[in-house]
Amino acid sequence: MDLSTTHSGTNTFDPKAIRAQFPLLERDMNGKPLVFLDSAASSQKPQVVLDALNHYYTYLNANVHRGVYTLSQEATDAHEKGREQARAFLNARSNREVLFTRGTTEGINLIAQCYGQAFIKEGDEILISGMEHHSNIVPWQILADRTGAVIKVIPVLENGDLDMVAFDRLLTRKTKFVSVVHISNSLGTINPVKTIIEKAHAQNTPVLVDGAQATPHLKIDVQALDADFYVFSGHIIFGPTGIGTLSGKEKWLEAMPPYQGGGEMIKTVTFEKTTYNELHFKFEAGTPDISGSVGIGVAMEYTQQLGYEAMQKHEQDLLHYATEGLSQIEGLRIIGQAAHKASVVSFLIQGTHPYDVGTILDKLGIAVRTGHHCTQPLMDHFGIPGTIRASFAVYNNREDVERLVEGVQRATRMLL
Amino acid sequence: MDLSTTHSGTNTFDPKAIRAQFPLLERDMNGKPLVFLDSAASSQKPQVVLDALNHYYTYLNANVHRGVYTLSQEATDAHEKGREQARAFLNARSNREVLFTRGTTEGINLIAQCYGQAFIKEGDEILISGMEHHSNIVPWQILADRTGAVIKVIPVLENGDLDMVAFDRLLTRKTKFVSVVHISNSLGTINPVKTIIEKAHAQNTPVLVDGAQATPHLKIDVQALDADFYVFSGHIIFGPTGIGTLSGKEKWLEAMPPYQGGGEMIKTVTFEKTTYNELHFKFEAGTPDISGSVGIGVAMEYTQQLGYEAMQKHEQDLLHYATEGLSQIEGLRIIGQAAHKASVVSFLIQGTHPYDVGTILDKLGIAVRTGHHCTQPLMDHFGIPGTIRASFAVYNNREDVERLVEGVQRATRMLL
Amino acid sequence: MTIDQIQQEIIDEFSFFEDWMEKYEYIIDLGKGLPLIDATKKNPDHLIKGCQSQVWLDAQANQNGNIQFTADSDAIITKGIIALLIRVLSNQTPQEIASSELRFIDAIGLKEHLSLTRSNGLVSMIKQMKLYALAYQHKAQESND
Amino acid sequence: MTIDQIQQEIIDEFSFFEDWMEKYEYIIDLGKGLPLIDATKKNPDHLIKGCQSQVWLDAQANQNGNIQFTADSDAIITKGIIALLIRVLSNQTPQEIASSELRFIDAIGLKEHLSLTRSNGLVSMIKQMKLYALAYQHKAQESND
Ligand SMILES: Cc1ncc(COP(=O)(O)O)c(C=O)c1O
Ligand SMILES: Cc1ncc(COP(=O)(O)O)c(C=O)c1O
Repeated sequence: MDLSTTHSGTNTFDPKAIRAQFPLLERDMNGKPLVFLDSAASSQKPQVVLDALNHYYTYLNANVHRGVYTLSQEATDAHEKGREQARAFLNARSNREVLFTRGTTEGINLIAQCYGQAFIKEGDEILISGMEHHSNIVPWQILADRTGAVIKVIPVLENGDLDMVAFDRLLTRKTKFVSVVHISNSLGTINPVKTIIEKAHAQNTPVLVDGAQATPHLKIDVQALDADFYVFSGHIIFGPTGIGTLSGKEKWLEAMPPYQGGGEMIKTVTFEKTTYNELHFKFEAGTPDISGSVGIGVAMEYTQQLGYEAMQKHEQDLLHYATEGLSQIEGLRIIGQAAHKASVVSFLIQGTHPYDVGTILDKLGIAVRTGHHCTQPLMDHFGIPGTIRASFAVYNNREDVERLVEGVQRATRMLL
Repeated sequence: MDLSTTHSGTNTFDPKAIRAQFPLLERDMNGKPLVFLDSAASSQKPQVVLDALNHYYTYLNANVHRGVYTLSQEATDAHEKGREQARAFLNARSNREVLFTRGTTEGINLIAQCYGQAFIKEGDEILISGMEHHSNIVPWQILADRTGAVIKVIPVLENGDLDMVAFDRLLTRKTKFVSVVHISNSLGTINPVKTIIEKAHAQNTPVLVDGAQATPHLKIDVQALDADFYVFSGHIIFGPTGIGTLSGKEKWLEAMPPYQGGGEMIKTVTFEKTTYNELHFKFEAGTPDISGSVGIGVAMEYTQQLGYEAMQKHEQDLLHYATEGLSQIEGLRIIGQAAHKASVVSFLIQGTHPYDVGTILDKLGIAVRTGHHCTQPLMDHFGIPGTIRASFAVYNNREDVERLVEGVQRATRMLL
Repeated sequence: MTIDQIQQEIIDEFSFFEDWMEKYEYIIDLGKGLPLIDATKKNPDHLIKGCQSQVWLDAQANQNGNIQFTADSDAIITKGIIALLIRVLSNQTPQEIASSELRFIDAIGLKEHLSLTRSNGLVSMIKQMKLYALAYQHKAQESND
Repeated sequence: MTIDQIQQEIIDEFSFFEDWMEKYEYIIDLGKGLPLIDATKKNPDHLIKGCQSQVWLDAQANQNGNIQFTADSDAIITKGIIALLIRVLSNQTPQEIASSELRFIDAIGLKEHLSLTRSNGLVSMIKQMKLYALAYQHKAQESND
């Protein structure tokens, strides 16, 4: 079964047909047709991904890599096909540079721990930004605690852009690692990661890019970016939960100690001495999430086949339509107005609490996220308790936007 | 949809009906009906688990724990239901004591790293056994390297039992942690973990039990065992890949530092100071594997409903039938003949290599595992390069055993 | 009135609402009218942190030993539900508060707000109300000894 | 004969087998007949470790610069396939070995043994054979300079 033929992999971009590929979007919420505007927290899955999972468990399931029998070989091929799909998706140099993780969070922890253990010392500076997700803050705090390294923060401008002047100042000889988000999950800002990487490399500082929000919207090319590490989560890019990808330059991965110990990641084990296996095995202890790598592989291929250009056009249309519609509402303030923005709108309504607005939207069948979006420092920076966030994915449409705008109007009338 | 009603949860144990619930078993391998005898490496999945995964992605998928909308609440309920099912399955005291991991390997790494960081010092002894899986060796070696702790090994007797006299001698005041396998994946030996725990506790040494091979065969009660930590993998107990469970006593989990940093595991984050969330969140950074927890929950419930007593009777019958049949073959030697044994037969045939036998069995449609089974030190101990291992799960039957015995006979004829 | 009588009263009141909008408009009105906690009490000691909205809670025993609760929240729907909770539990004996079962929330269709995983501070607030009650009960017993 | 001619010869031979059993019996026979590597060469320097079976490999250039391979393995099927590989690649020039494409494995239905993830040492062995060839080629060029 070649799954790639079971969905429209053609060049025509048909939003209606695409939406129809996501079965969950047909359900109701509180008696109203669901308007799902929380894809930045976790996307819905196309049928082709569900079919791949089911096909894996029904025809291919077995443990991988060491099996002498055909079924195990087929499972291994399916698993490694997922890796090859990830490599192609990211344009990584080789499959040795592509690791599977549980998600973005684990990817960052792996690097903070292993790169940190090998290369970060007391007094070294780690540069992150003021719009990072907690998952790109706390691992570095843990590393800083352990090593005596210091965390420096690139400030965020009022419009939601990074303060690149401050970046130039903060990037010094002491900076031994830079870790920044590609697209902010709270603001939608698309950060100039290529510039950041170039400048950091000019003084031999490696850069990790948190691509959790970027992969469903932007074509990623880790070689063109020259990113040292690029991480993202399957569940945000139309794939299964529990799986993510970490792409890292071989030179670093080779130089780092392993992450976890156990099966698969070893070459030989005796009680006296254990030697580690080569890449990618070295960082993948234990039985891998085989159905996860199958699922994320299909999800990435699906996304690529949709075509980023057409997808972006569609999403940007929704973004502008929503920005326009919401801006009409009195007292509504949009947080994050960067020139380069992905299809995320964060907003607040004067005199209301995000939780209240979200609760009423829920009753209207509209799913938005409210709160700090795991970016508390950013919320503190703006002096707000959180926002209401609507995030649009390829399967959303103008009607969703209209229902959102009406819903917010109604909530505002009720609350004020 | 109440999934618990979609499979036979009644008291009658019908091996044929049970086998029919596992769709993969209907496939062929190399043109022959598949005989799957590698469940110890990874089990097949009943339809009820596949249905639960599909139902999750089709009706419930959303990010969990912080959502204001109903769908997110339903996803959270599904995720936490998985935890409650795990708690009930293990008879853990509370859901705070039940963590989800990627699998057994990650569970052991988590404890080695976090318990190790809090409590293990230079010169402390960690006691493991000679029949441990690499996943219960390498994490302790990494910890030993980091801390200067020393690993001690309980020897294995010729029949595959642990040398409990040696255990008594090795368990000293210096022993600060014991980590042992409940059922050996290579030998099938069921270890006296209750005795080991009692003796270790008599001098306040905590014990981790690697239950990867035990949960599909034995009723586990972590309170009755008084295990400090109990870990296992979903994929071996009829559940999805990429998910496992760690049950740990609250007193230890509270005293340990967190494992990974990121979303979910924090209470508040500022760049100056981050406070961690309570159990179980503290050890579960990032978006969890939601479909995984749903799937493993259903798998555990399914296993419980089969009924351990009837299941054991069935499996022991297969074990004895296989042992008898194989023992007739000239030159065949069974490795592991403990009195208490799970349904695993490891064997070697004089003058042949396991790889050769496995290759020919594969051609005959019979899936067995060959090699060291990630227990190299145990193979070294027995002075063998590996074994051929047939492992039987609840869905196997006597015909499978017969095909195995015939297959081995045929392979032997071809090879010798 | 007993805690249970008040709960029934609220359930009866809510049964008149035609749809969720009327219900929520009423709750929002209750929220707006909630007599606020003393400003000096709106401090970290009285704060119950939910993930989404925060709640401040204080409890005082009056002369006859009954407990008066005052509270506030930054979210208005949370405040409205707090107003209902205070109507039910305030001015009752510690014993009654500690042993009460709050069935009305479920009955009037607001169960989702008291979901353990919802993190709006309400669940922790009820726990805290009961803890206050237990503390006063203990105190009263001690002074009786 | 050229490498390609030998490959074709093997493919033709295998086309006579009726089923996998005959094929494997033949391979097993080849394995049993493989002229063994010099005992002194069966050391860690010549070892290629697969996960399941191990392979020892040595290469020597004869007078006319062609390369002679000798090998051994602990698994008999692996040995049989080695025998085929040696038949194809031994006694050829370094250039021809280095640039050869081993299509016969696939053609005779033994592809699974050369799967990258199978870890029986055969994949690494072929890599090593080509590396030896390149090394001798390099050496020959140097002595020509
Ligand atoms: C920008 C960003 N980074 C990191 C994460 C964490 O991803 P995960 O929870 O999948 O590990 C998220 C999740 O939403 C995110 O948006
Ligand atoms: C006894 C034992 N421990 C640990 C493991 C490792 O489990 P996983 O690979 O699922 O992490 C296994 C896997 O087979 C096992 O049998």
